[in-house]
Amino acid sequence: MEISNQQRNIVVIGGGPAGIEASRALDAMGYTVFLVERDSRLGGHLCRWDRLFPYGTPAEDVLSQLTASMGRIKWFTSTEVTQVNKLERGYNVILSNGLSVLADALLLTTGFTLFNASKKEEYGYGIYDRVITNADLEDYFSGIPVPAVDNPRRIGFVHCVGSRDEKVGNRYCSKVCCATAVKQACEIKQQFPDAVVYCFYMDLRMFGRGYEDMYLEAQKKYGVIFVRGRVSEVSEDKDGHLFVKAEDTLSGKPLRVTLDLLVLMAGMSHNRAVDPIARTLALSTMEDGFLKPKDSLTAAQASYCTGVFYAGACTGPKTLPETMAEARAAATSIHEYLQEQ
Amino acid sequence: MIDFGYGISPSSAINLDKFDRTRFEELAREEPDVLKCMACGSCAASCPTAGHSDMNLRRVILLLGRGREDEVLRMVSHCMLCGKCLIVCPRGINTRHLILSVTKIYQKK
Amino acid sequence: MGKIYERLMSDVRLQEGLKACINCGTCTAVCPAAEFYRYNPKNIVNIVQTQDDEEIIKLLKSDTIWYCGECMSCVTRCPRTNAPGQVIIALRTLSVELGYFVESEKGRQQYALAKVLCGNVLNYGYCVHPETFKYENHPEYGTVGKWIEDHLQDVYDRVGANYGKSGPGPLRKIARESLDDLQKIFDVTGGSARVEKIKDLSRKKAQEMGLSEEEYFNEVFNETHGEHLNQQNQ
Amino acid sequence: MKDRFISGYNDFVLPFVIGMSFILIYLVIGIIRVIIQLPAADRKKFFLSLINPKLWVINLKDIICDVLLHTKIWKRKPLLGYMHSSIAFGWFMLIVLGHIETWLFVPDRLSTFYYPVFFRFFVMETDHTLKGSFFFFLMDFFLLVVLSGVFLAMFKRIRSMMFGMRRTTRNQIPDRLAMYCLWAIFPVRLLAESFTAGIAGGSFLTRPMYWLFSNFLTNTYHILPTWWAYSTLLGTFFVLLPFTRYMHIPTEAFLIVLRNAGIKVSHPRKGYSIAQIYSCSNCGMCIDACPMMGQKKNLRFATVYFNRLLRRRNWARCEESADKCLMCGKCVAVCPVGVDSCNIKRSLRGLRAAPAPADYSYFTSYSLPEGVENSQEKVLYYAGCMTQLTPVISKAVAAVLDHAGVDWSFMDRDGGICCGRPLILAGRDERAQEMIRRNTELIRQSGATTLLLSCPICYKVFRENYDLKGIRIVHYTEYFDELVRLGRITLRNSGEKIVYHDPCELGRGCKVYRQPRRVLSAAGELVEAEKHHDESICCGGSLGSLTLSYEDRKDITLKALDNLMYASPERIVTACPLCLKTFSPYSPRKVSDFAEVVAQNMN
Amino acid sequence: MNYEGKKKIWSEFQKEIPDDKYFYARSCIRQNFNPGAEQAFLDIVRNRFGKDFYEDPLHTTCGGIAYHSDTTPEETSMTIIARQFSLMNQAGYRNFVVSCVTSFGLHSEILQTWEEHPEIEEKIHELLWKACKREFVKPDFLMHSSDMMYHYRFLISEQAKYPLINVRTGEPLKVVEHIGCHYSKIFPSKSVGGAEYPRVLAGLVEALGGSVVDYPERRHCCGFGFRQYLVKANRGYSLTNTYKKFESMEPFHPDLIITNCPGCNYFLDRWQYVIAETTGKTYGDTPGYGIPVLSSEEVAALVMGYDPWDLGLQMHQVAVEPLLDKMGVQYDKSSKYKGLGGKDLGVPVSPANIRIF
Repeated sequence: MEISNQQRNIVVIGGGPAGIEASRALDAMGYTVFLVERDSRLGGHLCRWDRLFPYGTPAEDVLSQLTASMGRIKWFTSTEVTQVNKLERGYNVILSNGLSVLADALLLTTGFTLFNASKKEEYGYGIYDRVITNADLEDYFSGIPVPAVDNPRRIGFVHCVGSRDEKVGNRYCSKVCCATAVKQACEIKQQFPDAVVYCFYMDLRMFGRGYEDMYLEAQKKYGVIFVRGRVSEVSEDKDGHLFVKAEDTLSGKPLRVTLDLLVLMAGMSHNRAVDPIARTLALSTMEDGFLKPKDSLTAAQASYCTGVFYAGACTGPKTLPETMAEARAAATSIHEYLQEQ
Repeated sequence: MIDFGYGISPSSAINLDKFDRTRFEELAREEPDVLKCMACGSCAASCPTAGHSDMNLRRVILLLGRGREDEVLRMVSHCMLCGKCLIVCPRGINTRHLILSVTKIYQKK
Repeated sequence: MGKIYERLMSDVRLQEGLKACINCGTCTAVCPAAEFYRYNPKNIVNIVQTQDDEEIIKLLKSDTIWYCGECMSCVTRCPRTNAPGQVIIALRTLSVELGYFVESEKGRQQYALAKVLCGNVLNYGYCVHPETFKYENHPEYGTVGKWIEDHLQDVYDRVGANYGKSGPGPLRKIARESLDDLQKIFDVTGGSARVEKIKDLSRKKAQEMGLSEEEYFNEVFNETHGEHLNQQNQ
Repeated sequence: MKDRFISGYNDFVLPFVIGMSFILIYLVIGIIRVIIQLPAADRKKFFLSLINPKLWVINLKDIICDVLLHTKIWKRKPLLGYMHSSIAFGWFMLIVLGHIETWLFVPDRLSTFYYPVFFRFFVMETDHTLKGSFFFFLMDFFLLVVLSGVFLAMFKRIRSMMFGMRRTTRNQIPDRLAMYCLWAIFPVRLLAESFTAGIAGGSFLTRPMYWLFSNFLTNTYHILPTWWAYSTLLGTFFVLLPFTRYMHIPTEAFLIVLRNAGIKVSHPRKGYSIAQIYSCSNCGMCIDACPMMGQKKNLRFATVYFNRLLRRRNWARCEESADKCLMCGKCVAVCPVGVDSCNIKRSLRGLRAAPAPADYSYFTSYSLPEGVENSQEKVLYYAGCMTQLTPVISKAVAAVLDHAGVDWSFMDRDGGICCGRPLILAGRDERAQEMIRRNTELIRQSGATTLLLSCPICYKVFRENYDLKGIRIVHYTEYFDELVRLGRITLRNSGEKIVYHDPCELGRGCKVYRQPRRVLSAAGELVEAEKHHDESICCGGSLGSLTLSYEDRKDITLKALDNLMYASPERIVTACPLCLKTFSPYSPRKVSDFAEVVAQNMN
Repeated sequence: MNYEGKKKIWSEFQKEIPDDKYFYARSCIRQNFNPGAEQAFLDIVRNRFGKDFYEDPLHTTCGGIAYHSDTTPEETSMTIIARQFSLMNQAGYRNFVVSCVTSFGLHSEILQTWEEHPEIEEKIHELLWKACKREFVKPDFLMHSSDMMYHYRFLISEQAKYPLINVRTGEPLKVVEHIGCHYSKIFPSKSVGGAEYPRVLAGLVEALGGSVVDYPERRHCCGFGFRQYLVKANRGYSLTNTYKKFESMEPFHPDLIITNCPGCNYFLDRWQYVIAETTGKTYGDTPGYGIPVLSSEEVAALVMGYDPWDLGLQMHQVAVEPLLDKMGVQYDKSSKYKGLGGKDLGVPVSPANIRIF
């Protein structure tokens, strides 16, 4: 007997952009979608971001566009997955709100967590008051008071915090930090036009369309100063200003500068919240903790576990457009999978 | 004072706190292209003085932006203004005018 | 990949201390030597990384590798878990083994170091000893140092040191048995051979420079000729 | 024909006499100042030229052609040419004829210098003679000629395109006043002469006018006022003259004499340059000629405005304008007066340059590649910096030379010292001397008899600033042409449609137009661009400009390419590495170097 | 500065420190320049706390300075250290504590190398046997003497006679801590508190009532640099690095510098004298005085009421008297430069720019 799409249940875990977009796509195909979000609001990291590179689109706009029509999607916020059991066919997913769903397929869109910048002890996040992260600065841009941002005259951005760093176990590049740093550098220049802004980078990975223009604009229009060198050490002087040591690798000379504000571009770490599910379902993970897709080229949305699919940054750092594309790709993969059943 | 046979050596570190940006800003007004450099090194690679003198335009721009003006004038004094760097620069920096502006602005003490 | 590079790579300190460097400069940023000498640990690692024997030999014969203070501050910060300080130790070892150290002013100082330090270890059981640590060579020992030197036994007695006597305690006389052990350890581990090599090559270099051994010692210990300081320019 | 007044005087001549005296004194002082400001060597040249009869002939010819007939404009734009020459030559003839009439009919009045100008007022026709009618006719004829010119000039203000000019000069207030005077002078003269025609006689123009007027106007009431008006207009015009573009009318002749004496620009605001900038007629031909004018914002950098700024000593803006200039030389080429503005700008750059310490001590480390010095080779090839960036050229040159069996060696195979031209273009002639010195040493050392160049920038400086007596300096376009003509290489015609781009420094700079075309027509079907030879458009890559931005250069490049695509060629060929490099990224067709085409089509 | 943040980091770098039964190894530098510190250490742990710290007269240097001056192969130091371990085994101890930070670093490095390359350890077993006919077992725990002072900090504070408090103002003394580079920079995990905000001295200072000041160049090396100091021609390097540290700490007006490394202790002390005698500048808050530089052992002993001159503080070039006065230590000025039994040894020459008493 033919089973209609509507009789098929799909549980999407993680209500960030990947989860929302995939749910919408699956809903449009007629499936019954359960979208589970741990936070009180859908949107994931978008909720904490003010504007998005490269064109400065307000994150809020993207979010409201995403959530404008949720169709028949059954979505639950402030809800966690408490248990997942593999059945002969499909999965039994028990949610913290007491709901138990018999799912034909699971989609993990659990995303990433922002790297805990205090792990890079030499940068003094959490110790020196004027050291903040990219997320803190986004808060400031959204109008949430951040005491560290007190009319700064000299501002530094440190790229690759928690990325490309074996010492913290993250060898990968987080992809979005370079562009975010340049975006934020321009934004802060708009707020404090007289401030001198430095970006300390190792390589500027401005790979996307419009990113290089953003870089050029940062140089030409905003006069942002780019120093090729990883910050080695941050300390505090008597007045609470930050004393920064790096090498200006292009001149081969040690470089010292005192700053009023240092912004750490915390990269992406794998989301530890997904670890229990990964353990229960024996999902493969990579050494850095991100979920390992079946094939990173040809089956990036599939897991090693039948009926479990991935989209977005749960398999590694992604930009927003990549995440969105993966979400739709995952919907198609799930659709194909269910049609074959 | 005792002569111990050794003494305190000067630091070679670039100290941006001591960098008075006035002249650099003047240069940026005169030739805004100075801000566009992305340090690719094409200029230095194509320079006909390479291997014969220490002229290195990438380094000139860099050092100006770090307040190391003393080295710059010496380097620039080797320039023949031939314009090869102008041709190879991927950012289209007007290198010859930049060099002329550097001599003009940094010459005056 | 050259033979010299291969030989370098056989050193466990290099294997552990050099994975591909990304030239981020965190090492140079905090390096005490980089701020004063014409020295940049990142560049050293880079040269080794080229695997170019010619360049490596140039390095081994240069003053450059002798500027490091082996404080290992670089080790803490490297995002690639490299240890430029260890790379330096391996380079210096090779420079001595290949006899290149006598080619540079700073390398030649190994003569004074080997003579004094190994002499101390083998004669007194410790690297530093009042018999060889003299105010004359160490004016920074200060007026207090001079006073201690003038009243060695009394001062050490006052502060409870066991100077020159048997039994435990600071500055005790090290038993023959222990000194013999040290000598044998030096012999079997290549320590003696290393010291002899340094001395031999240095004697030859001294002859070449027309200096007696003592003059050569004073020369390498006291004198500076080349331009080593990285002031404003490089 | 005889005097109407015994005194031979009327008060109305006063404005004219005052104006004329003013301008004559002004000119004499001006000329003396210019001569004093000339460097001693140039001054000597000038005086020597005055006693050289051969130069007199040339000067006379040039003055007639350029000042009176404006042959240069005629060649480019006939209507405009007619406009200029009708006014200039017509007026000149009116003056000459006025004097002849005076000399013929009232010879004792010849010493009164206003008399010939107001001849018709002071005489009355006593009898009709053939001679008289003949002069009446001539006078009316030339008046008509001038009037036709004046009407064209008025029309040009409204519709310049008809004259082949997209843009004309923006006039200043004195210019405009003088222009209105000039416009009014001849119609008023016509009126005055017409009113007087009843007494003094007239011809086909003045006489019918007299009849016409006499039907409704009482001529006698109007005679004196119109002559007053005529005199006043003339006087005003002369007084305004030094402050307007019309100053070129008297200055140009002086400029011709100076130029023919072989004097060159040495200071942007002294001596020769004064003669140059005052000779600028502000005609605005240079505006359309300038490749930068594709963008409206660059309009203010046109040479005509530069000259104007220089006259006013507005240094800051002059400098900006001078630094912006591409030095392509097109404005000089089209200038009817031949103002050498490129060199004025160059000397201004030099004058305004910051005194920069130059340290070229490292030049000694450049040497000839091994084997060059001792070989028997006679041709020395100097590729130059730009060719180093376009190895396709040096490779092709090598292939051609080898193929032709030329005994040659490569001077800067491993890189070399710049030729010095870029510094000269930047006005730093003195700095360039060191390059010239060391290169000369190296070339002499090589024992070469011929110096072959592939870069026109180098070529120009080697020809003009190097002292390489005994060594032939030749551009490869010339040299290959020679090889073809001597049969040392033969070319097959590929039939490909080729357009040749004249590089500025080679074409306008060194006047090499014929040779490359001759060779290329043997290799393919040569077509011409819309503008070619000395009107060719700069590629935009010129080292001449110091401040032109990358974006603005691109604009010029596109314009130049448009021009080259005029006859839909299959391939664009140039003979300059810089043009090649500049065109290549934007060209709709393959851009090749001259040598490449030759190498590809050798049998 | 956020103290809570530091605490969080400290919690991640805690190491297990056995309370008792150690084999003690002396330091080349410390026994020369501050032998009183080593003696005080042993006296405190043995006689005040009743712990078992054994010193075998047969033990020697580890050869660390010779090794880091690149005069000996690593195998030599490895084998010497193996011999020390053998002595420790022989004496029946399983925990090894060294007085020297270079030793601590080298021991840690060697233990780590043996762990990662067992073949090297195997080779050292052979070499030691060949040389000394000895066998060895690696220690269970390797400690630095400052680790012990940290470990016993509350025992020390219980017996504190003169806590690190300014008796005149009642304020805690401002203490600069200087950690020897080889203590934590090579293996942050083997230290107390890690490499960036080491806890080992800060914890001790806090327990004794002092407050720690953090200054920009806190983490910078003292500049010993082995060959850079040992060869006179290179000594400018050493001096300059210390100078840099003093310039950086100057605005904080510290009362005391505490170190855990014998070398650092000597250099931070003596270079103040050289800076004063070449530039005329002193850094102490009492004009003409330097900032006293004491080791963790010396600080502990001083706090516990040891006589400063028995402790050997007169062997420092920088006068400690201003510190003693601030702490309210009772001391006999006249006996500073006396020998045993009040023997007159004269007094050191007074330098021009920095006072010695």
